[in-house]
Amino acid sequence: DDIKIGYINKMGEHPWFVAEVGGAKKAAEAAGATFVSQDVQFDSNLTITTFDTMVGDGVKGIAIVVPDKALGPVIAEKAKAAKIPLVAVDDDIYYQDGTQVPYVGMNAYNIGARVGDELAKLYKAGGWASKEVRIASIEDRKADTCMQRNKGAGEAFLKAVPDFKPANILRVPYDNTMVNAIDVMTTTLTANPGVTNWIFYSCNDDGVLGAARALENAGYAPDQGMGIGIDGSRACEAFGSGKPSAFRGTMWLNSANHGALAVKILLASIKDGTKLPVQSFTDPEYITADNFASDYKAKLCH
Amino acid sequence: MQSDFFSLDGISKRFGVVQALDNVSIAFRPGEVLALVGENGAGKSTMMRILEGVFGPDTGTVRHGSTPIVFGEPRDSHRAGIRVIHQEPEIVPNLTVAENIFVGELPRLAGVLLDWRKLEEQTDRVLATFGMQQDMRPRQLCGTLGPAQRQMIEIMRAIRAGGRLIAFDEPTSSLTDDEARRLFSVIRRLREEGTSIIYISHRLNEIIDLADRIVVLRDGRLVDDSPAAGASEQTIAKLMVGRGIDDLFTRETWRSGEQLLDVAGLTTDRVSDVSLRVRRGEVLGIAGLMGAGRSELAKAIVGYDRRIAGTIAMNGVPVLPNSPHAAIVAGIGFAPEDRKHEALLLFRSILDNAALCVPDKTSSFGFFNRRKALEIVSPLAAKMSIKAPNLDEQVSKLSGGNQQKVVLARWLARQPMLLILDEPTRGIDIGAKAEIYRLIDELAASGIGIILISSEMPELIGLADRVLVMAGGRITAELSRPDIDEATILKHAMPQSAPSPGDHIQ
Amino acid sequence: MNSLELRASKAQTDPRGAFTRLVERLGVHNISLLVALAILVVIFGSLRGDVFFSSRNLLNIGLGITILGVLAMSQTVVIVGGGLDIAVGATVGLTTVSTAMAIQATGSPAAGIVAGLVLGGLAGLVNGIIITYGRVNAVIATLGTMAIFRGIAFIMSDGQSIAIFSDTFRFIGIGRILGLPLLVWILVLTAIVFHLFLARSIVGRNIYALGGNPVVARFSGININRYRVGIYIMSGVAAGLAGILLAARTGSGQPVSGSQGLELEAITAAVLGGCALQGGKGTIVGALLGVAIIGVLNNGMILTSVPTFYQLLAKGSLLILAVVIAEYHLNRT
Amino acid sequence: MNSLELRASKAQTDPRGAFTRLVERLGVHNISLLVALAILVVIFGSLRGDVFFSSRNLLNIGLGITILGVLAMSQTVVIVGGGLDIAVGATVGLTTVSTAMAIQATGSPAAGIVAGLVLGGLAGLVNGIIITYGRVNAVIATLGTMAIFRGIAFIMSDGQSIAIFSDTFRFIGIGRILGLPLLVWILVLTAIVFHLFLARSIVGRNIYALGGNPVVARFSGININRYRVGIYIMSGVAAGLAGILLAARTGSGQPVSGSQGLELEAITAAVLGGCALQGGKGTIVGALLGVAIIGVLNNGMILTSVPTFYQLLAKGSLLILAVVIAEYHLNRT
Ligand SMILES: Nc1ncnc2c1ncn2[C@@H]1O[C@H](COP(=O)(O)OP(=O)(O)OP(=O)(O)O)[C@@H](O)[C@H]1O
Ligand SMILES: Nc1ncnc2c1ncn2[C@@H]1O[C@H](COP(=O)(O)OP(=O)(O)OP(=O)(O)O)[C@@H](O)[C@H]1O
Ligand SMILES: O[C@@H]1[C@@H](O)[C@@H](O)CO[C@H]1O
Ligand SMILES: [Mg+2]
Ligand SMILES: [Mg+2]
Repeated sequence: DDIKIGYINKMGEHPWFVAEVGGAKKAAEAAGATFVSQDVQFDSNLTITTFDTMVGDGVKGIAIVVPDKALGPVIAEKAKAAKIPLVAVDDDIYYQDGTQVPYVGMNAYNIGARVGDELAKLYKAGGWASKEVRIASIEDRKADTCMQRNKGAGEAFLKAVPDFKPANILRVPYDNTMVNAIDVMTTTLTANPGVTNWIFYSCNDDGVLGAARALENAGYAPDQGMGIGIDGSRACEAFGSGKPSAFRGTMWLNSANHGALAVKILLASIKDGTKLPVQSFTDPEYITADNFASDYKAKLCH
Repeated sequence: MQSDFFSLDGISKRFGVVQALDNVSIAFRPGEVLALVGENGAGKSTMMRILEGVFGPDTGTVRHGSTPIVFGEPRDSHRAGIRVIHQEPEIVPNLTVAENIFVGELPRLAGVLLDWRKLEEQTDRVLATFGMQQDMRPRQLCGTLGPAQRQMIEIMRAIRAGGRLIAFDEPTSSLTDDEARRLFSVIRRLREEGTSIIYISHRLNEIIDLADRIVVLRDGRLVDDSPAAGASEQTIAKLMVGRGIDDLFTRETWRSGEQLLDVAGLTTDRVSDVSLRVRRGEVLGIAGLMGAGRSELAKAIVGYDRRIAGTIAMNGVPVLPNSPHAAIVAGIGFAPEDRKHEALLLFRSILDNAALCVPDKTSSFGFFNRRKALEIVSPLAAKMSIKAPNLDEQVSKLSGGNQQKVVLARWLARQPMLLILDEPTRGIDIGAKAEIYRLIDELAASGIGIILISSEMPELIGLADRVLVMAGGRITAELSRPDIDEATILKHAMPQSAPSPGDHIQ
Repeated sequence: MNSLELRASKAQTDPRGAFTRLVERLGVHNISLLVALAILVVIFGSLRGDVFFSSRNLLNIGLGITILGVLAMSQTVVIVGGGLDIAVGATVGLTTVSTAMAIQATGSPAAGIVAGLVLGGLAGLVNGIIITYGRVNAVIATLGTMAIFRGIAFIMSDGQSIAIFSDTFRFIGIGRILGLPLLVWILVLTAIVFHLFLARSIVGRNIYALGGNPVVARFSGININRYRVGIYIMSGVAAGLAGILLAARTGSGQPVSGSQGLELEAITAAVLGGCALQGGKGTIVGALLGVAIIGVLNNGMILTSVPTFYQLLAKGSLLILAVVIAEYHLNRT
Repeated sequence: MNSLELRASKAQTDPRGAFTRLVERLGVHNISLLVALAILVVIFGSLRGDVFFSSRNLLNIGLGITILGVLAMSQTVVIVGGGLDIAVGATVGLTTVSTAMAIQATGSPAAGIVAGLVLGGLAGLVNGIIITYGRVNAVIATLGTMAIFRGIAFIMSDGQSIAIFSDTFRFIGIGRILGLPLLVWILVLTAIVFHLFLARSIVGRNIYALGGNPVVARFSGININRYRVGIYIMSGVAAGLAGILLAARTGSGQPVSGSQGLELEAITAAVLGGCALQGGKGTIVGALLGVAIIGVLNNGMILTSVPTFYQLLAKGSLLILAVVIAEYHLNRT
């Protein structure tokens, strides 16, 4: 009979989630299931309301990207009470006793660490050792997953470049938007007039592309900066013009795969009682100016 | 009715259960001053609004000659040459005097910009016509003007545009005699130029002075339309009210008791070193020209304005702290002159407004008790013949005079020991005026002290035991019966006789 | 004719007596809101009647609007008094964090409730003092304290969300009494208290006077400073209650999620309910109807699974349509 | 002696004559804002004087406030006229997307600019019509269209950000003329136009009348409906300009990022600049000073590297302090 799957996500307007929900929907429809989704705009209260409403509407399983990890126990408890399977996507959540809710997504710290490794490679290859270099860690302290990614990037870089002084990593707060990244980075550049070369990383492409734009606007040459983004949502903008830029690469995660996978394992569990795997990670693909046009342009640009 | 000018033909207008106008027909004539009189709520302002196109009549037509005209918006009637000066002046507080007078027809520079120089010239000219150059500057913001000056703005705005029919809805109710005289000469000049004038006022002496023809409305019906020649205040009053009004200013008793209010050395930003005393049962009049500081003195006494120096005591007990609340607790009541801005909650009911200062008497356990409130307010409303369908009517819908009665009802409900009345009969019809005078007499007789601030000399002369004259924020004279007369008051009210308050404060 | 004799007789002679009396009692605006609400119910009912009218779904709607309902009512009081409290969402964030921290520290739900209400009241006191004695425009003042309260909530929690493990406390969020969720009971009780307070009590009536014309209020002996401060304290305590409910519902305290943007929603509901931002006008019943309209909209759109982007479109259009219908109805009456 | 003569004569004999005249010209409120601004400058100047006063940093401040500046000015006009435009941030999002799409489709920057301005104007027209002829309260109406415009922007862009590869267009965002960034030129020019419009033009003065006292406006023959619609169209076109600048600055069009919350910031700046939400009051100079205060605050806090959570605290407190100082100053004058 007709199976209905519910999908709750925290930020429906972000390209990441647009793709993720799209992937989930396609997977559900391919399997002949009905699919309903709701964007809760980071609102934990609306998340609960939506969960209740979907259960009331008769969904047989729910995938959720929680706006706040602390909601985990409550959501998990509710799913248990409603006797439906639950999958956490992107952000991991736990039962009150500490056991993990089945998870599909990435490892935020590890992805950050890959950014740090790649930056270290670029740094060593760039012959910057003699220059006045600073790292800008563009971060949104309010977002836990963001802080994990930046932490990974910073630690991996320092491990690969042991003589880089940790004090030369500047923490630049931004509000997760590209415009704000431009503003804060512009001011940071002005505040450090002696610094000739900049390395930067951030929670996502918005922060890194914003920083690259700030350098560009302030008259820095593309080779005076290097930044690597995460999520690939701005890859088309960054590489599409084909010009050299301080935006050197991004760790693209195909969020559509997350959505699709979450739905697949939910359906398997509902139809055949297959046990939900505790963790399913997807690996990022590293996009650079070199492989963009050949491998990604068609996929990422409209 | 045949006429080749504007006329009203069988106009009726109803608001809910109130028949504001009932089949009224009037023909206006160029070069004539037509006085429109009637009690509060008789329908005068309603007629003006129909004439100006604020709303349409239920039945009947406005005509020009034999052509019926329909005004969708006031600008249509303006185009036809009709202008109305409204009873309640409307100004834009953050625009200058000049802009307020010329709003809608500001002179242009290069098609889009405001030509300030020209505007200032035009304004100077208008101000000169009214002898107002001393009272306001073209670039002064209107928000800083008092009620009288606002009224003058309203008048100048309507007149500067010209017009074949100009209606004045109680233009003098907040003006002093001097300004009123200047207004009259303007009106006479307009009449000579062939303008048709409608003049509404509760000051019957003005009517007799000015009018060529008098039309009387009662309960929305036209009860008389006849030449002014030979009319007297008595005959007009009789037609208005339906009965004779005699002895407007009689007081039954002139017997004051022990000391009640003692103000010593009171000084605020606008009042300097005022000392005065009021006894129980005494009516203390306060006279002065516009801007003399009388209202400011009242606000100082009730603790509304910040006190810089001086003491106030009731029955020998200091009134502290300096706040209206403390004043009310000490037994002082105050009915301000500007009812729209300082006295009334326009969008609340008569009942709510009248019960505002007696929460203790209209509540049980902290909750409003409608029955109790009605028991207090209904008799007062009846006594003052407040004209409204019921006590739940929004105050904004009442006629001007009836609004004033609601303010008085509030204080009668409170029964203070001392009552300060600032221009209490402004805009009140002659019948109601007599009521208020009787009320003042009654209150005084019952031992309440009264401070009566008024610009109407006969009122002060007829009612006050003593009169203080103010000028420039100071008291310039104290007169006692029988020395209270117009000439003496005026002599002391002239501004030259007073040092300016600024000198004192600086 | 003396008008006062009319008072009693009118209602009896009016041919449309019953209807007129109903309109008068509820107010034209509220009737219009009811009409708008009815239209929404018909729309969603016809699309998803099976689920929409189920008692479970109706309770879900009630649960979904509890927090907003409390805030819309307190915001109504603030607006009627001539003010505005934009800091209300941040206050909820602050109190929800402090409630969670207090429970985490002491294990006692009572301590959490006290912490939430007291901190809310304090936040309101700060607003009231800045506005009344610092003479700062209410919009600027509460925009400022909005940032301050949010900053404090972040600093207190170090930006993390704080889990609450007390089942007793969680009962507030999920428990039922006599078949009705506790949250719904709380909404109903708060509504009764707010309505009696604003419409019936002397203090409530004085708040209308204050917002309608502060000069008149002052001349009438109302201590307007004390009233202003009091109103903001009330708003803070209400935000504290909302913060407690949010903590109970989500089982955690978080500085932003669940509380951000609540101020705008509360103001929307209040204005939808008939408040004029100038002050002096508005009712609790209206605010609740405004909240109900928002709640039904949210619920109906989830049920009809309108795609995310079209939800915005639909929500905006329906909001405007509701008012246009209300206005139309109002002009006809 | 009449008080006004007194006042007039006082100005001439006043030893502080020149000062008094300055105060009158600028207005007490603006002077107070200047004082508040000066205090901020002194604080940040003494902490990071080396960098703060560098011409490069001052230009940074200018660049940072261009978009907000345009919106604060147009919002001032709307508020003076007795309205409010909460949809302005969403309109920016919509126009920035349409500008980017137009450039992507045609390759022509001119087409992008036209698309942005026209769509902005249309959005304003919609607001104006709903408010004026639908008789919907401005807050509700623009909250509704905020959702609608955002929805349309999402649907148009399918939630993606749209890259702009035109260097000519990007020049708007990064180019300089006579050493000054083009963005700063645009801000200066817009400011002059807005100031002349509101303070000097007939239409501008009529807008004060409309907002200050609609009764007067109506009786003066001002076509109130046409004015209202016109004001919202103006606001929409200004949002279109802001959207174009945003697209030029970021090199892309995105429905939300960069435009969300702009409405609140614009309203804050306008109110800080002396607008009363009741209407009829406010100036362009004031709005610009309000924007400058916000810009200096943002810049100074990054320079002094205040930690994120404390930035909120500091920002809120400084905002309030600025106004308290202004008020204090104002009461003394
Ligand atoms: N908008 C309205 N709604 C309801 N009733 C109204 C409205 N306007 C006037 N009325 C009623 O119509 C009647 C006539 O009012 P109107 O203002 O014309 O009186 P008036 O003769 O000008 O009195 P006054 O001398 O006190 O100014 C009054 O009973 C008044 O309450
Ligand atoms: N809001 C205000 N701002 C500035 N000046 C004012 C204000 N209100 C009153 N004044 C001034 O204070 C002085 C005293 O005014 P007040 O109203 O007390 O005079 P009054 O004697 O009552 O005369 P009347 O009421 O007949 O105009 C006048 O010079 C007036 O212009
Ligand atoms: O904000 C990030 C987004 O950029 C994407 O990386 C997915 O996770 C969200 O939290
Ligand atoms: Mg009248
Ligand atoms: Mg006076």
